[in-house]
Amino acid sequence: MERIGFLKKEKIEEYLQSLSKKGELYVPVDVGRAVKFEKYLTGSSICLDRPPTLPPKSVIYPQSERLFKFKFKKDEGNVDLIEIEEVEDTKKRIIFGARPCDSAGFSVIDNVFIQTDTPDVYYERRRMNSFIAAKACDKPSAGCFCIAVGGGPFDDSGSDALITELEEGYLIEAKTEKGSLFLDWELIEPGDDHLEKKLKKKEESERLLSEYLGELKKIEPLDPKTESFNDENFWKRHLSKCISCGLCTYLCPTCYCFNITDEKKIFEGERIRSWDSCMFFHFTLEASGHNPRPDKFKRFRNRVGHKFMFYPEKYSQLIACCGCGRCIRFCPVSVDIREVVFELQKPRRV
Amino acid sequence: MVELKEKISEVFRDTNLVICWREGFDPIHATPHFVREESQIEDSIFNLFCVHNLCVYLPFLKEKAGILVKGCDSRTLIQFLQEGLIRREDVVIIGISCRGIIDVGKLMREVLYEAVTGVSIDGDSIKVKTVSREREFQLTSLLADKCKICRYPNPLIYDHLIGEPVESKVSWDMAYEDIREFEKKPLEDRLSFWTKEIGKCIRCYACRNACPLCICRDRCIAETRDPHFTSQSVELKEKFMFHFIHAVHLAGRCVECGECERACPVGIPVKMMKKKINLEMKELFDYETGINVDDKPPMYTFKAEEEKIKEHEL
Amino acid sequence: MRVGVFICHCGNNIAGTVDVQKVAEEMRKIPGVAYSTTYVYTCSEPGQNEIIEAIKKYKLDRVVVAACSPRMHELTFRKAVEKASLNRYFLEMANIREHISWVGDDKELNTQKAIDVVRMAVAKVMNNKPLFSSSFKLTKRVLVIGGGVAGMQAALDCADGGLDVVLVEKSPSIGGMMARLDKTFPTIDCSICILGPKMVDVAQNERIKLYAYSEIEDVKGYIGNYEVTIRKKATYVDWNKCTGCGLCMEKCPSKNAYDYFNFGIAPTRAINIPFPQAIPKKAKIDPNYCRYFLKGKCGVCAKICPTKAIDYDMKDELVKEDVGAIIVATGYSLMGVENFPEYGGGKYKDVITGIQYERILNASGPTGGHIKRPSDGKEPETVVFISCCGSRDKSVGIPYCSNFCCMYIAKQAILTKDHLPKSQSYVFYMDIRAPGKGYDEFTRRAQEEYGVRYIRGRVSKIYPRGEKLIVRGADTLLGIQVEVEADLVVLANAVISNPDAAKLAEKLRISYDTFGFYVESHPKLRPVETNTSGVFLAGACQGPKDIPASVSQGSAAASKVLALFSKDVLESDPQVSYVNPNVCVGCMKCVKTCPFGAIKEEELRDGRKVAKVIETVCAGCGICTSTCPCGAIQLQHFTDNQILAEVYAFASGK
Amino acid sequence: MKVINITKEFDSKFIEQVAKESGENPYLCYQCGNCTAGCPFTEFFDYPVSQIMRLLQQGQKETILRSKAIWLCATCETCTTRCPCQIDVAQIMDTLRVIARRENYVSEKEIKLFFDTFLESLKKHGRVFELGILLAYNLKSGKIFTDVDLGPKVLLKGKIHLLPTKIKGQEKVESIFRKLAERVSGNE
Amino acid sequence: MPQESKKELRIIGFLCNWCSYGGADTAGVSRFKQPTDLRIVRVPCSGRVDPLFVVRAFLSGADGVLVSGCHPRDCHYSDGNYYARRRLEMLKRLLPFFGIDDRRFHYTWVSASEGERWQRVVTEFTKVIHGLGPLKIEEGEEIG
Amino acid sequence: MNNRRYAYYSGCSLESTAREYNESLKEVFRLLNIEIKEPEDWSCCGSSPAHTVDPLLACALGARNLALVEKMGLDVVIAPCPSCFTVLKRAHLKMKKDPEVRKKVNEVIDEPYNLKVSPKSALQILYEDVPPEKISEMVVYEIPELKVAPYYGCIVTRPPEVAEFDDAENPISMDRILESAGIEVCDFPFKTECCGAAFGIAKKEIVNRLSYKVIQMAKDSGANCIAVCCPLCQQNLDLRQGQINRLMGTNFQIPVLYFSQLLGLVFGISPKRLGIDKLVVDASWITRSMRKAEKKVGNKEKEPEAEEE
Repeated sequence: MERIGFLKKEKIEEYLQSLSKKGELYVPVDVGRAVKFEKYLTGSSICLDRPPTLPPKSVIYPQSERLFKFKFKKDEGNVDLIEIEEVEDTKKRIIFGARPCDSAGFSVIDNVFIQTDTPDVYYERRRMNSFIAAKACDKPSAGCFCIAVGGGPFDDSGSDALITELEEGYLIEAKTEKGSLFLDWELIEPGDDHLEKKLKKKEESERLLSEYLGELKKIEPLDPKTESFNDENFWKRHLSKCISCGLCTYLCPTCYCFNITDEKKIFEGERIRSWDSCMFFHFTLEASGHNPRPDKFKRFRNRVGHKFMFYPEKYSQLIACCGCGRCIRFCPVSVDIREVVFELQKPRRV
Repeated sequence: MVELKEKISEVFRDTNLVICWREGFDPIHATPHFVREESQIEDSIFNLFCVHNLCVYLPFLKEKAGILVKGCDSRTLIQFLQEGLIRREDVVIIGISCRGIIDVGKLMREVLYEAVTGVSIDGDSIKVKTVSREREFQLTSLLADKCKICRYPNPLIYDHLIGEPVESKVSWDMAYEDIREFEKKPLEDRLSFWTKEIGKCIRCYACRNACPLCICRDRCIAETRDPHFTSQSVELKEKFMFHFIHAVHLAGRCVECGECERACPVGIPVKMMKKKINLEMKELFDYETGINVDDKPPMYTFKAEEEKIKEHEL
Repeated sequence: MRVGVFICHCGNNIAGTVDVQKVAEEMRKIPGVAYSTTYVYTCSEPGQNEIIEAIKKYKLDRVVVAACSPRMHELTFRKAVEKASLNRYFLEMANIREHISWVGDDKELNTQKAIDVVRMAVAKVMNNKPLFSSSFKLTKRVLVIGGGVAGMQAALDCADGGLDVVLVEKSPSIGGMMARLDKTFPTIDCSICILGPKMVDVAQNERIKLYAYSEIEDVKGYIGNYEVTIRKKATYVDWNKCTGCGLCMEKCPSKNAYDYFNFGIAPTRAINIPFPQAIPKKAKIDPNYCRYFLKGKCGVCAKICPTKAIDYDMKDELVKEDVGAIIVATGYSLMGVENFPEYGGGKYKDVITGIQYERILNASGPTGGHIKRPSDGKEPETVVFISCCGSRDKSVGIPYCSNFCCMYIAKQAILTKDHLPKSQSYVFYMDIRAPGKGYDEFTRRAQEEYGVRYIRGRVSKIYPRGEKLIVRGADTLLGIQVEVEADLVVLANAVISNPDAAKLAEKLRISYDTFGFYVESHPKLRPVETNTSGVFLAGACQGPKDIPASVSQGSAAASKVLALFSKDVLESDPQVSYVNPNVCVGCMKCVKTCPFGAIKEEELRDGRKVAKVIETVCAGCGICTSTCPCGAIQLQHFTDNQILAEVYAFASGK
Repeated sequence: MKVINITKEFDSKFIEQVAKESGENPYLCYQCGNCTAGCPFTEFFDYPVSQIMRLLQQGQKETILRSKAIWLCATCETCTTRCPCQIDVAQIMDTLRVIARRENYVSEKEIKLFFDTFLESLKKHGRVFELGILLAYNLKSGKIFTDVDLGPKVLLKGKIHLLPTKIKGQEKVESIFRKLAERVSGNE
Repeated sequence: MPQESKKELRIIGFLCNWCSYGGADTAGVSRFKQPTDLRIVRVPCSGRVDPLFVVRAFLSGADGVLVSGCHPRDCHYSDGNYYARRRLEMLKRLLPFFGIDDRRFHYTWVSASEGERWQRVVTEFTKVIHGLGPLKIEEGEEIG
Repeated sequence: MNNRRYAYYSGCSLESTAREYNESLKEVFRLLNIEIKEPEDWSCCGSSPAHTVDPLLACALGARNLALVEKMGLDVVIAPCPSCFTVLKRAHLKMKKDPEVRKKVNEVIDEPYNLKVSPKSALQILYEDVPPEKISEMVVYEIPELKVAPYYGCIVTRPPEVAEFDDAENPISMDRILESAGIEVCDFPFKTECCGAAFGIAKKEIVNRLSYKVIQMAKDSGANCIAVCCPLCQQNLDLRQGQINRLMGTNFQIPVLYFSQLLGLVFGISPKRLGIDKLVVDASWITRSMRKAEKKVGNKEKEPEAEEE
């Protein structure tokens, strides 16, 4: 079912315009000092030459979403009633220009929200109505390590289509049925002739990345028996510098933790779900005032544990990290999660 | 470098902990380095990428520590002392006279975030080698904005000093020209500017946690429901609320180290708001943060007769 | 939650311009409001019963009363809900009378405003927490500051009521201004004759501990538990040995010392007893004039003293006293004569102030009660009195009336005639203020019987001509300039606060007005109380006052203290701040900003340092709460969330 | 003495006008009489200053503007200096004079004439020509011999110029007069 | 106090209990008519007014915010208004930086006896806010 | 503050009837190293006639001259004549206080005035900017017979809000200046009583009666000479002393000198240059009784001793 098409560079604008008529189209846009997915508007300048600062996670899994609205009412007998108004989001969303790691991130979240007995309807509905075209990476960016966690610069898992930027245009390969959305246009020419160039590009890109990574090339899921994992001093040694902000989790394509709050006004209110971060003190704060993870060391250990130990344990050795490197690239104090995991895997020093 | 390591060793013997820098995951990223063992001293560095204000770790650190500070960072220590957040006898300060540091974010953007494999600095130029090519830049073009208007290149407080004193020709007015320029814009433009900038905020709180003076950290009211100043919704007004909390709580306390702005992943000019307040603090109370240990932060004191605060007419 | 809302008509006061039924209906729609009604006079007994019944019937757990200002009836309704077994802090009031019905004409808009305001009160009450006062013990001793007539009266009344009194007087003797007066108006009683016995009573009362020549150094603590530090100033005479024989004063060679008691009208000795009836009657050295202190030699007094009481090396001494209440009776000062250059004040010796003239008239004064003018000791024939010197004069910053000058001028004019029957007195006045009992009759007598010539107008200038002083003024009733050739001019100089009044007020944490007079809690209903509980006022430290008023206040303050001490324990107001130690980050900014010193640093078991409120000291201002960045310290009943609830409720009305 | 109907004959506009032009509040006066007591001119006045102030509070425009007192005030500032209510009484007198002149009430013609002559000279020469003023004044007032006894003393001592000094900026001074006059006629 | 139209704007006032709330009471007792837009929140002291309350009010839909306390020197708690003065002045100068007209926020001092002054403050402030119209802080394009 | 430069606005009187004030003051300034510069092309300030016609006119006439000084780049202007001083100072204060007035006035004058000048009287300069020791140092003559009544006149220190100098009721600056120059000053109660001011021409009688009071008081105070700082006072007391004698039946022969003339005399400037001969009431006895001053060696150390009983 694989289909291949080619789009000339000069046609991209026209192409995106047509695409935006099919649904809400999101493209990476340079907003000054950051690249961010925004709704495509005519004239928006799409930015494909560098990795987006924020992954497109929020398009499908918004930072805060209203689950439902509620209204307070009273019946005849002055008894309080609550009227609930469900939110049903069936909008079609198209993401153009994600990176392969970003798409892979959705697969991690899918496991939790969809591949379960009690799927999350809000996420599921959005995910099913979304179309993702990922752009393959030519060169590694600072902190990239997708190949170390099973991905790759041309990896297509989680994407409906894969785009390779060539000199004269874009090679678009549909990877799923939904992917044909990106090809069924008159603007698209047959693309088979360009396949070879693409493969060369792929090889080159993978080479550059593995050279860049050196010995960090492969990260395995952590063994639950990893000794250092429970060693407070280990975490102190490596994470004293962590300032415990939520940047790493909020920029992460695979982090999906959330919090649910009711924002109540006098006569009405809403239940909202918003991203939360395991790096925050309040994440595990219990109503009693007790907090099982009161300090940043315990919190960071949880983050590493979750991505490289607990999640793989539950989901057939799949690491909950797509190696996009954002948490390393943008960490204010340059905490390097690769280094931490690598150190954990090393035999313990005596 | 030899001098640096010698000084660190000397201080380490006294404190058993020195907070300094080492090289990070690539050549253009330095990372804070907690020296707790003699052997770690070898890794310590000071270069143009040692951007962090290490003072952020000091308040509530339960042990005596040595710390490295640039001129700008040193103001933080004075502010801490003013507010009684640290005790002078608990820190040993190694001050570094600084000619400016590199805006790493700017450099990464210049090289399109391509992975950097090497840098070499030669006089005023810097060669940056990425996985695919090599580029050369003028150092001045990559200098952090705060360094261009630095008035305190030399540490204002220290026990040990490294480097020759650096002269600054920046005046107060020059340092705040950006704010005055911004204020010339019409009110509506200012509102739409912040609507756009604050609209980008993802409330990751990196700005807050990177700020050495944001001492509430885990207890920040931007996250609590008691008091419930703001909800977790990403509505613009809630984001505004967070930034107001941040700015108001730093009134008369921000030392303009710029860590908030540097930490922000989406590039909100967070520091501008604090600079604006500092400008007013100077105007109203002739007060400048982090200069004099004996000063009192103006929001926590008062005068019965305020020379500069006039009653407002309607 | 089951909130009951009670909307008061206040007769027609509210219902006239607010549709109270509609307000009640709107409140009924609010979730959590279980009952909403209106009543004609909610504050009346049946109105209160209505609330009590409704609480029981509808199982209400919170109550909102929308009526007049809470400053009026909050306590009334708190007591009412308490009767129905609800915590009194589960009551909120919405002010729909003073803030709405009385200030807006448009019924529709008023009603909308009332709906918003009551909704805000409902929102707040839902966030209210039950609060409970705690009780604490008190020290049943009282400190009286100032040994003038007001302070003495207060001290004696307290002692009579069985309290131990600590009386602190700044000057070497008690007696204050009254001790300096010759006669009192309108009865022409001898002042010291009626005051003297009181002074002796103070001295002899076993319950009164007198610290003369002492000042308040520091005040710590709170109502019921004050710790006061008193500075006993060095007198250089051991008062335990001094018998007050006066030999030293007689022999002292330094004869030109300034006489504070006599307001410098004549010099005194460097070692002196201020006046014959002084209590304590002890000598004191003024080191500014003493030859021993100035030149290092002399020692005459030390040689002559029969009890060897002189101690040149004496130092100030600090003593501590624990008291439960404080009465401030520090009195007043007078504007100096040098403030009137147009009258030649300070330049012409025969231009003097009223109190100086009082000393000249006084038999125990420097002239032995013979009227002699200071310049040449001659008996004056023409005496001019000028009222309102500085008083009611905005140009010198004193807009107020000094209260008793009109009366003492009349008295002094009468006494002048008594002393010197040939003399003629003139009084320049703007208005004669004589509202007391027998007062106006007195000023009339001065004119009718004693022939004192009253001129309605002010004096503009005084200049000498030969031995005379030319007083040039206006007779505004005639509209002409007039001149009097005077031998002596007496200025009724303005009453001002003590120069150190502000300093003392800051130690006591009481308020003072622009003129340095202490401010009472309420000018009508709490005239001797201050805003700091446990501190009371008596006499002219609160504003110019004559003797009867000062004495009444002294007694009033004493009765307040006695009432306070009739309880064995005191209850603290639970509307104080509270620190949640789990949230406090220990930045201690609250400690620095608390005006009452009510917050201290405390170390928890885990070594964390956090702030802690001393409940009995906290006055409930909430500065700490708005200072605390993390919301750890919350002023109970006005917590962030309670105020925010009102803001959000405000916002939800459209 | 005339009975004044203080309700009908109360010119509140006049009070406002004086208050506005002088910048002083006449109601602050509580009639202490200090101004009258100190005024060196009281003996020459028909109404003492304090009564002028009272008349003003009573809105007695006619009586005030017809009074000689407002012209005989020499602005010595004694009243202003001593007023306990901090009223600039001299300023009020000045304002009353200005209003009287504007509304053609002149009870002291010589004084007005002297002022006019003075300003005329100033306008003409840019500076004041004292001999010219004296001569012009004497001519216009008809009191030809005013101070002739003093003339020789001054002239002999060489203290007074026989000819006016005219300055370069005279036109500029004149233009100030002209522009202000235009303002008035332009109803500013 | 004629109001141009019945259209009210949203004005919230934080008043200290001892002086300004009393002043507003005095105005009421004296029947000094005022525009009706203002809604009053009673606080113990102007020093209790966290500048963030003002911000929160604006961000929750207030078009104008008024804070009133005791005159300097007259604070019931002796220092509260001194702190308030500094903090509120800071805020007043900060608001326009964000594009919020500083005239929308007014802080002043009204004593319990100054009913007339309170009337003037409310009337004038309401006039100012009506002159400025509603405050609009608009959401940009929302994602998701 | 030595050797600083001031603008000097002499005013019309000092050019004519009060030229001895002008000349003597300039001599004294020269000796004390006070540099002065006259604004070119200054015009009359309008004196009292201007403000009785139109307050704006008075303000404008003053402001024009202040603007001239401003253009010279100087920030203080000395106006020796109190009448000029008052007009200039009032113009300055009014324009400072009221932007509306500032606008209106600047519209009618040729160059705008930007409030950068403070007008001061000659008395103020000599009292505030010259240390008394410096005056004492300059003294070369003493006049033992002389006893002076210091007469300030009504407006040099009043009202205090305008003058912003010395005491309004009992000024002492002239007393102190003369005392530093070794001249005996008597206690004079009428320092600020009005002499009748500008009514000399229009209301001669008033002026004569008021001036009489002043001279009589000087006499009563034991003075044999009156020191003044105002051309109008000088004129009223000196020139009209004959008229007064005739009117009041007195026989005053009290010389009325500008305080600067007295200073000049003891500083050793020739009486001629000081214009002593221009006085109407003969003052030659003063010059005759002058004698070389004994230089008091080390008089600075000699503090007046505390009064012993």
